[in-house]
Amino acid sequence: MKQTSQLMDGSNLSPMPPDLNPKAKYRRVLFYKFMRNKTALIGGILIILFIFITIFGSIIAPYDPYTQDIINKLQGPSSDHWFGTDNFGRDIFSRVIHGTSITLFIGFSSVILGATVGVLLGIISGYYGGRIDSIIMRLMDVLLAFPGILLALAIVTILGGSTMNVVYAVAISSIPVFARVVRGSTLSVKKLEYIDAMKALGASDIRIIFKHIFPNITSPLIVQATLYIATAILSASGLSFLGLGAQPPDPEWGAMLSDGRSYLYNAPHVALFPGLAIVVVVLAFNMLGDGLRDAFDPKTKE
Amino acid sequence: MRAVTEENILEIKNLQTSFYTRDFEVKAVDDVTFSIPRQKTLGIVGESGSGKSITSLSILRLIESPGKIIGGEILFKGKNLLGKSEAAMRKIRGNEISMIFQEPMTSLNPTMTIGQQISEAYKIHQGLQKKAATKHAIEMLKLVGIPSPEKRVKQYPFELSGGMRQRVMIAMALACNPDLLIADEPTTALDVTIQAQILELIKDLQSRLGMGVLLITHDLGVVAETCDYVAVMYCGQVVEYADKRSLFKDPKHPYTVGLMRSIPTHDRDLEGDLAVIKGTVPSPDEIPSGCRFAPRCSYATELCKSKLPDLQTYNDVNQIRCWIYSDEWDGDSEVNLHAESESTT
Amino acid sequence: MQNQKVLLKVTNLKQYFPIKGGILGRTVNHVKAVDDISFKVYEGETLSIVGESGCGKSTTGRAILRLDEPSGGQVEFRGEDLLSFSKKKMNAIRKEMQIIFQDPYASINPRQTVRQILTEALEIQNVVPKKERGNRVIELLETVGLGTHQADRMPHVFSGGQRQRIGIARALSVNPKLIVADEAVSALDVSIQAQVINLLTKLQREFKLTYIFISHDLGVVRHISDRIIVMYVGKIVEIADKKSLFENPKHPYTRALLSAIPSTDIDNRPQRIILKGDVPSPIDPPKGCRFHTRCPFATELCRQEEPSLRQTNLMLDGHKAACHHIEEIEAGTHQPSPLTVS
Amino acid sequence: MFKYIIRRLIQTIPVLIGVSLFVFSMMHLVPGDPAQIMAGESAPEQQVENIRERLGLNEPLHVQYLKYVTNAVQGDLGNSVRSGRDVSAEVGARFWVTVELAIYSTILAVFIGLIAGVISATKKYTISDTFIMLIALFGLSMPNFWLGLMLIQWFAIGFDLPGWIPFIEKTSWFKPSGWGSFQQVVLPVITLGTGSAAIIARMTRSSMLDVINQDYIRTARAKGVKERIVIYRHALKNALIPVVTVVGLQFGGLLGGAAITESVFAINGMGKLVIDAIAARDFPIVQGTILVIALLFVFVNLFVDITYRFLNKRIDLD
Repeated sequence: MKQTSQLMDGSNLSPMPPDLNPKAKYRRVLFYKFMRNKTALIGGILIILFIFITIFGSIIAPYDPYTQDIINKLQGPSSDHWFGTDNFGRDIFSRVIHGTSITLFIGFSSVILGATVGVLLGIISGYYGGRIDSIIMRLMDVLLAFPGILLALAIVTILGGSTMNVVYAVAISSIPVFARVVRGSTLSVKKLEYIDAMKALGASDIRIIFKHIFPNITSPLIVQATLYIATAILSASGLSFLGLGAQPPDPEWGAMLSDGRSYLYNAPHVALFPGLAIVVVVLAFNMLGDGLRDAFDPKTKE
Repeated sequence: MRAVTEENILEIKNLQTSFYTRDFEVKAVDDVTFSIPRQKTLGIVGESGSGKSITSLSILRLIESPGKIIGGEILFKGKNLLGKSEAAMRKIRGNEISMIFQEPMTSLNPTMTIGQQISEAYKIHQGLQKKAATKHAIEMLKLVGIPSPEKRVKQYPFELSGGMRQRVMIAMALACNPDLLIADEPTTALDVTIQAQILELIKDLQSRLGMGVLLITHDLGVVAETCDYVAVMYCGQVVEYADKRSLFKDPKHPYTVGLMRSIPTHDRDLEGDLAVIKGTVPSPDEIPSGCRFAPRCSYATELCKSKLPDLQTYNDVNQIRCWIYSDEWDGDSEVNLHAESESTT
Repeated sequence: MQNQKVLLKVTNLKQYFPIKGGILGRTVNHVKAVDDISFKVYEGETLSIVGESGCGKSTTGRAILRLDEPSGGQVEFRGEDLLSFSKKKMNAIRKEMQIIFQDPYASINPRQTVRQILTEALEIQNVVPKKERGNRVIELLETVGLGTHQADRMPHVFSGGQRQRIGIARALSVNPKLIVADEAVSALDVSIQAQVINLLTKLQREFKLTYIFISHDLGVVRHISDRIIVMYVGKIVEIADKKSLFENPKHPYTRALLSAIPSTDIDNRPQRIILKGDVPSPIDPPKGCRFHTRCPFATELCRQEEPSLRQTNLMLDGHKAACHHIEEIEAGTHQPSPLTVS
Repeated sequence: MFKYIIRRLIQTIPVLIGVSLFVFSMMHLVPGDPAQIMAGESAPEQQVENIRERLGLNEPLHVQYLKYVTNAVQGDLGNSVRSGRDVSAEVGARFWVTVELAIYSTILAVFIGLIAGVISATKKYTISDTFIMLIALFGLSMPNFWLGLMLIQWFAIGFDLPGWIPFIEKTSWFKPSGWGSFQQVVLPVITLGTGSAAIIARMTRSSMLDVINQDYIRTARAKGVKERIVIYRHALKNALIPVVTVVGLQFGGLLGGAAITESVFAINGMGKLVIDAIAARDFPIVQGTILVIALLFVFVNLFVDITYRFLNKRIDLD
């Protein structure tokens, strides 16, 4: 409601102790809203946990992920093998643990790559407008014309299947997504009067873009990046599942799942656990992204 | 307080509406009392955050969570609206009490035609069928001065200008011939020449249809043009209530006086600097404990700062919330509010 | 006034914004936001531009500063045509002319402290050596009435009025000659508005500033201006010194505008002229006089021929209006059509 | 409106050119000699040369591209390197399978997503809202290949684990593979539609909440309109406008996502065709299929844009 939002607006309403300095206060308000959003908190904790597992994976994992033990193949979950063993008798729990680093690596690096290019294109497109904008956006339209996983599929076809190539493929498919988000935010920030004030002061385009536009579009960017890590992990594991990504015997979750297809009837755990791992990681990033969106959104000020 | 209830179409007594955040309560409207005589216009003036819009939404009980009406009485034709069921309230809304809003651009549903939106009121409150309702809608459009109404009923809001949309809002509000029209900043979003048209229209329709009007505005000029009575609000309270002549000729509250002085007018030359009210409106979480205007008032004494004055009646009708006019006043015995106050930047 | 130095001379300024459309997305039409206007600004004066929304007053201010590139005309600042300047040369001269905006929330970067905002302004134009910038910031804050303890605060802790002061300090930082105030007090509550207006007039006295004051509020304009331009749908309809404009308006639009403003004087109610209809669109403005669609005095001549700004012998020097019928209306020989006056 | 449709059609041309360029260059961007790759590492020189000849790889690139486009426009997408069959015929035979899969999944997603979203929005911050949104979050986070496998496990195969979950020890309610009968259609449609249903539900909810805060909703309430009518007559119609765009995008996304679902359920659609062809390095098939799916997507988007424009009258018409 208009009246209420007018009333509730204004930082002086923030429920913070008044003696903090403003910058710290701003951060605390953000943190406060963030904490309040428990799903985001759970997401964040899970991600930290996964990063922890990535670092200490070899210590945590009870077995070597590559060591085969044909005698004990396709064993169900037991106290020896928490997640059971696969068709080569490898310990699935250890393989899932080791797979974490591959998954996180693909997720983070593809998004960082894609976002960097996308942000650059989006800012240039939004700030300069006109012909440059049309050209960049038509180019993005071409990339967006390949729906879903198809673009990544096409790129992997060209590059060949490997973990690194999956990163490139997912990164390229994310470029138009970031370019569009950033272009939109740039357009709305560009309209604000303080940008005109900087122009009136004689500031250069570079200064305006990097000092006055970029810092003010980071919130939607961070949200988009977090959510896109989830998407990237799904796409990448999908490609591996199809045999176009990480190659055996790497313990990549999608590839492990693919192995499990043949044993659904007599050893369902082979497909179950890597899949669950993907669900939990993706869920964590989605939760964190949702939470960040709420925290940054001025509309959900409580 | 006016004694005879029958004379007033609306009486508000000690209304309190608060908004809640997780940690504290914002008293947006705090102990507001005023009345509107039948067929008269009351103007509520105040700056943003004074609670004037919340007051108007409270009357129709359109306050939504996290807001809540927590006390007082709203007597409409002598009956307390706060005691009515939601279903009974719905029968009153748009039928006996109608409301128009500030933004004619956003206050109309973009996916419904003008005709559908006006005739809805007839369907709800008079049980009319589509055809009859549309016929009435066309008549209403004619009444509010919209050219070729037969064509307009089939149009969507985006096809109309701002002034036209506000006319449509008025047509919608007056469809069921209400006893009270609440107009919340009806002309703030419009240009002056269009504002003049709309104010003229409201005045004209009021005299023809005989309804009471509650006009909410921040513009003293609009009040002077259209209202019979004026309530001045500050920080969720009425600080002064008076008939128009008294208020403009002899304002009593230091805030009212300051407000009038600080506005440059187009029909008079002013020498030197504008008079100013020092400081700013306190934020809702830092409301002073005494008189709410005390921190900005140049006459404030210890009494003002420590104790909230009551709204007291003088001349039978007019009311004032200020210690200067009470027996307890501890400041100068002769306060001359109308002397040129010292201006500060 | 006439013997004063001309600081800025605007000649035949046009600002057309293209409307894309049609099958190939070409420019099919233009919003003629400002259509061939000329005026002068004298050093040290306050020239106000008033009019209703869409009349082109803000566009004029932005075009003068080249915040949007004008479509045509000249803007001479101290005799040099700004529109012929290269981007670099233009940026250098920007320290001479600054702008204050309407929206106190959108006009400052929410992620910079007050000190950063002001330091950056000083840095861009390099008006004071790096060492002295800190002192200059403090000085600026004091000038606009903000406490120096507030220098390291983020904008969101300030109220609207205080933010407007920050905007003013930023404009002042580069020691400009000319300041365009684009609805600079319109978004403020009345009690705060008076404070900011007083600040603006004080600064003008102190720093010998020239203001182009763009506003729709004729009360404020009467208080602050020396001369006033009234615009209607991209054209200047009347230009006069303050006294002439308010006491002796000549153009029927100016008269209607003045009479439409609600007055707080409850005893002397002037006769109100209620204009019928809406302001026409600047995309396809009416032919002839642009006001003829709403003007109670309009004749066939008005519908055909565009009036130019002119002075009659009843008008003081410098007072001009663009109307074919100034004399007849004044003499009472040309009566308004009855429907439009109440 | 007509003008707008024409303009959008014309705007599509550069995208189509871009898409065809990309698809055309796929074969040439692969490191190494495409003919050699297609023939296989150890293929005799003569066979490689044959392929090169057949595909016209000896000609200059622009000539090849022009030929490719000219042929494509006439419905000739070349021949499979492996089977020698006409690509258009191969794709055409599988076209409807994929489109059917995507359509059924979209219908399922829209149906569930809209209902869940509206319930969530009208009961915001209640337990049912939280529950629905939690399910949606899961739906969004589930890889559909895993969901597919799990569905097969539970509803088509069962477990070889006596006493573990006895009642589904051996299930054959639905079929784990193929396309056509009801028993074959259900599981792939759920697999493919779940993610979209989640997205549509979330979108509908936030759009509804946005609309409910609009001024015109307050106007309706001030008029005395019943809350139920406020929601369904005044709010829903406005809230659905942005959802339309999402539905369109989802349908396209499902066309692409079908690749994985088809491969899980061994459905002979375009998706499986392209994946098998990638494995076989059969470039003409890969190119042809990707081109067809991309074109289909571009036109679906065009259609959605026009619908959106039609629904959202607030966008000024030229």
